[in-house]
Amino acid sequence: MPSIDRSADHSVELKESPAILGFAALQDLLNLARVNSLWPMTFGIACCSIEMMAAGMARFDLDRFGIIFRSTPRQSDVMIVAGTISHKFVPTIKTLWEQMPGPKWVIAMGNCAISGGPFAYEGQYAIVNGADKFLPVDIYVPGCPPRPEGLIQGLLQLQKKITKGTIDANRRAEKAARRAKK
Amino acid sequence: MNITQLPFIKEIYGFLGHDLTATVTGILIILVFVPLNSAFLVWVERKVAGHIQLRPGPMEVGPHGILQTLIDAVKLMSKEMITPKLADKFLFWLAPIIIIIPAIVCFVVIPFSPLMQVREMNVGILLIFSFSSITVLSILMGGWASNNKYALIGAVRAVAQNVAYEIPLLLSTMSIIIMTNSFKMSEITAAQSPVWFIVYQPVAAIIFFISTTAETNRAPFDLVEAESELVSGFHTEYTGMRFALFFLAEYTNMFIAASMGAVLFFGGWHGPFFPGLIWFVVKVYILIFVIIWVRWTFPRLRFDQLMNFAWKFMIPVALINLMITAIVLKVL
Amino acid sequence: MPTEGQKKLLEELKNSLTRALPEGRITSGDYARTGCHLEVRLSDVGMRRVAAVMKDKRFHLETITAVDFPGSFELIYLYSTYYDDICRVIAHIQILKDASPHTVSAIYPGAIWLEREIYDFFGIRFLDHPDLRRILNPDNADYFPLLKTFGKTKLTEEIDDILC
Amino acid sequence: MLNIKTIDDASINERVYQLNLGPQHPSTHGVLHLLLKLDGEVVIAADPIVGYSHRGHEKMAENRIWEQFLPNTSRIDYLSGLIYNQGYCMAVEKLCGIEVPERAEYIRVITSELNRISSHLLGIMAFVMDIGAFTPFLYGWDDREHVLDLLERVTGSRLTYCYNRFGGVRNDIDQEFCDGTRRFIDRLRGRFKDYHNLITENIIFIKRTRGVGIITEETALEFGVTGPSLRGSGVNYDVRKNEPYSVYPEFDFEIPVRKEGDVMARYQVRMAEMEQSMNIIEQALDNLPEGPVRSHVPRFIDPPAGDIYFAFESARGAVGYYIVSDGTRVPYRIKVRTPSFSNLFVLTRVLPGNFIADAIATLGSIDVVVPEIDR
Repeated sequence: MPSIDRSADHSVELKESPAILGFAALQDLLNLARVNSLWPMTFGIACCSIEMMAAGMARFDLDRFGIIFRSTPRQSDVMIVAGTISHKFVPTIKTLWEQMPGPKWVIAMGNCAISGGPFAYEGQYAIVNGADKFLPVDIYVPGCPPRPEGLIQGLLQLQKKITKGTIDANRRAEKAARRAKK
Repeated sequence: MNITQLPFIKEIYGFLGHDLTATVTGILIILVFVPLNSAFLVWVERKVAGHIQLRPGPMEVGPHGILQTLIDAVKLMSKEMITPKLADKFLFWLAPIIIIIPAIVCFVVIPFSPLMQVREMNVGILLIFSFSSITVLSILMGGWASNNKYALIGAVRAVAQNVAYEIPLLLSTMSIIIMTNSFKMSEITAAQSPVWFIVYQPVAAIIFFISTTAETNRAPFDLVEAESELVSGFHTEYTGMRFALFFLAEYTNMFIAASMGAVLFFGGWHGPFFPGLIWFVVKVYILIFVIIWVRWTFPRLRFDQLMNFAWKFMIPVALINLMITAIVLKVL
Repeated sequence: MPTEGQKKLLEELKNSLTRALPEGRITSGDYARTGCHLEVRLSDVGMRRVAAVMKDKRFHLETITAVDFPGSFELIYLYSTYYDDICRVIAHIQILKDASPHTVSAIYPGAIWLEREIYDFFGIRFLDHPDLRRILNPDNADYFPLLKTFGKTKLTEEIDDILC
Repeated sequence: MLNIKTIDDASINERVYQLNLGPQHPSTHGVLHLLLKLDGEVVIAADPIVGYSHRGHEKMAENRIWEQFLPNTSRIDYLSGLIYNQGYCMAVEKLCGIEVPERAEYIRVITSELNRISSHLLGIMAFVMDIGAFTPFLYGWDDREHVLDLLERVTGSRLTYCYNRFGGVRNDIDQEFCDGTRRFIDRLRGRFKDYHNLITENIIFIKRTRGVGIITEETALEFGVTGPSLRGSGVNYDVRKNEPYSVYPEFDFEIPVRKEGDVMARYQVRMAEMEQSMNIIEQALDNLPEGPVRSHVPRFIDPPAGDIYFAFESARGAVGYYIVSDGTRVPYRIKVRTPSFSNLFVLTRVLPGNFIADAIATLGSIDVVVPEIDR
């Protein structure tokens, strides 16, 4: 069984984007701006890509939330991993992930991206069981394929996660703990 | 007591003199007007495209998503600025700056209304053409410097396309200038008070409109950043605020093209009973709506068809039109 | 219910195939049950001769596949015709486990990818194939997945106790 | 077309550079890696690299009992999931000699043809988006959503269906579904006028597609091309007509064929094929027999030993299941012959000599679904 080199996983954890200014208020404003214009990358692998396109079309219209699909990784903030990740595709996903700038997030869409889905079984040689094996996944959207409403709920959940700023909340909690220890 | 008597402004007015303060205030107004206007245009394009495609377009930010582009700009500001390792650092950094300068400078000569014109230059139209050809230079710089095959193909296409469509643009404007024999934009608008030039020059108007769409790289001539072929053309490698500058410049160029069309063919600020400025803005936005409308209905031309269309069809027709106007003027 | 056009074509095919492959067993298949009108059973070589006969009868190569039987591999070539009534010919060719059959890509260029897939899944190397490399699995993969020995194949008993 | 010298011409060689329309590219309809060798903008050689979404369907077939492979069939080509379901069930029914009631056959044909219309809608509009017109893509999706609503009422899912069973279908269709289908068909017929003057009569579309990416009948024969790509080159081959299965002989519909073999011909064949599917659905709805929808079949079937090849027509071409069973409850080998595998390979012969824009247009007109190639 080919085991992909686990050691490579740590090289790709979420690079903490340095807070531009110390003020929490400004950070919250920037989070608010990031939330209302999340630009995902057009990057569909299999069946879930069709439901991702359906979410972008006339009936469910992601453009309402300011979400435009950008074709280059350089101008996108969210990587929606929609479909089965095969071993042959892992290096490409890693390069795409590292090409994305600044504060970036990952949505694992569909059971294949969450845990290998209908193709995960004992003798499986071709696919990686889930995107979180080598990507820091923020939001999991279950379903095979998930309905477009499911993806929209996932995106809204990501918005809640960003504005609630769990990343900053953790940092504030650490600072408070350090001060308490002193 | 006019404005120049106010305490603070009196010193500046005294120090700079009438002309300079007028220009400085004009330029300040332009520097405020250009980003706001292109942000508004991006929002207009997304709403019009939405309604053409049976969907509402941006709705979340502000009433009907009016602040959407502002939020995009703030988000792009907070993005990490990546310079590719093998990129030509200096050119990569310079390209977005070079593309903004001509876009802003061209506003100096546009006659918004009889008294609202920053600087009345007798080279009016010539200034706009010369500066708008600098954008090609920055596209080539951006495409070459980002060391990306798609960007390079996009940049090379941009040069060939703009060179090919600069000539019919100039020829069609020449037929107007022969009629008014002056480059001053205000004189051109003044000469159109009874009858607009589109009545005399319909062919030149069509050629002008097609070549401005090609000049600003808008569909069906958007081979430069062809979404489905070249990923996103010359600004494939640009992230954050640099990409926002390219985006801003594209929409400002569109506004300049539409305003030149309004001035040359639709009689600038002439109009029955509304004040001049209202008429000018209405005409410009109607032209912009047509440009947006064209973008969302037509597929994209192939590169050699684009070239044949310019060299083999547009230039001969423009030349013939110029000749006919010359003969007619001679005869009359 | 075969039409006389089909019967005539089948007759012609049978004669030309027996002429080309004296050692092969050519029987007419039962279309209702196996979906093929003519079956050619060969051992070892002869795929190029079958392909040549099919090509000048203007058949197209539908697919090439292989089955991993305990004793040997069985290469299956399927030819069918575009024109008038359907007529499908299936050629079963038994080859040894380490044999390397000849490629038919000279006659049917479409076979290049089909043979690459068989190499990718079974490890059967085709003689003078234009570019024999893996097509679906990663290039550095060292396994041939569709061999019965590869990976854990559930025995039918295990499945029974799960289901009953 | 351009007289391009071949790759081994010395003067060309040092000017040729490699551009990969990489696994992630807006117009490769999934993860297809098209490696182009270019001289300037002209394609000298094209080498499609596939396998990026290979999921091992055939290995899974050998680890699953016959019923467990059903969900896999609709994930091989997720745009014509119901057609693949129907094909697999008919292949196994032929192997075991299971009888299928008349009503179930009619329901299978109706749902498959609806699935074909939804697949063509997406295929055509994605191809038109590759040429540059973005708006028709949304109009096509708007119609497609109506089909998905209808199919979701009956089958329960929008894209990867598992509706057919051995011996019939899972549940019956009701009057609401039939009226909804008739309303949808009238609406789509009206909508065709818009498509024709938005796309077919669009002068730029005609200039971009006429005489581009020509597949001759000879090349199609050599590469085993099937489906609309073949019917665009003048060959009248459709498995529903040439090798009738299920109840297709009872409907009269003709096969649209074009002679030119270029991108425009393939587009016209697909548009005409949608109209034919609508005729079939209407005829099927008119004389839909009563009766059960599923014959009595034991819960786990044990097919007799033997092999069978069953071919049927999906939206992209002739699909075939080659099943070898050794009499046990687990299939010994299932090979799925998918049309896009051969249709895509024809590009290596067709693309050299065109521009990049034509290469993208030809790739779009072949309408590939990548997981169907990678299986």
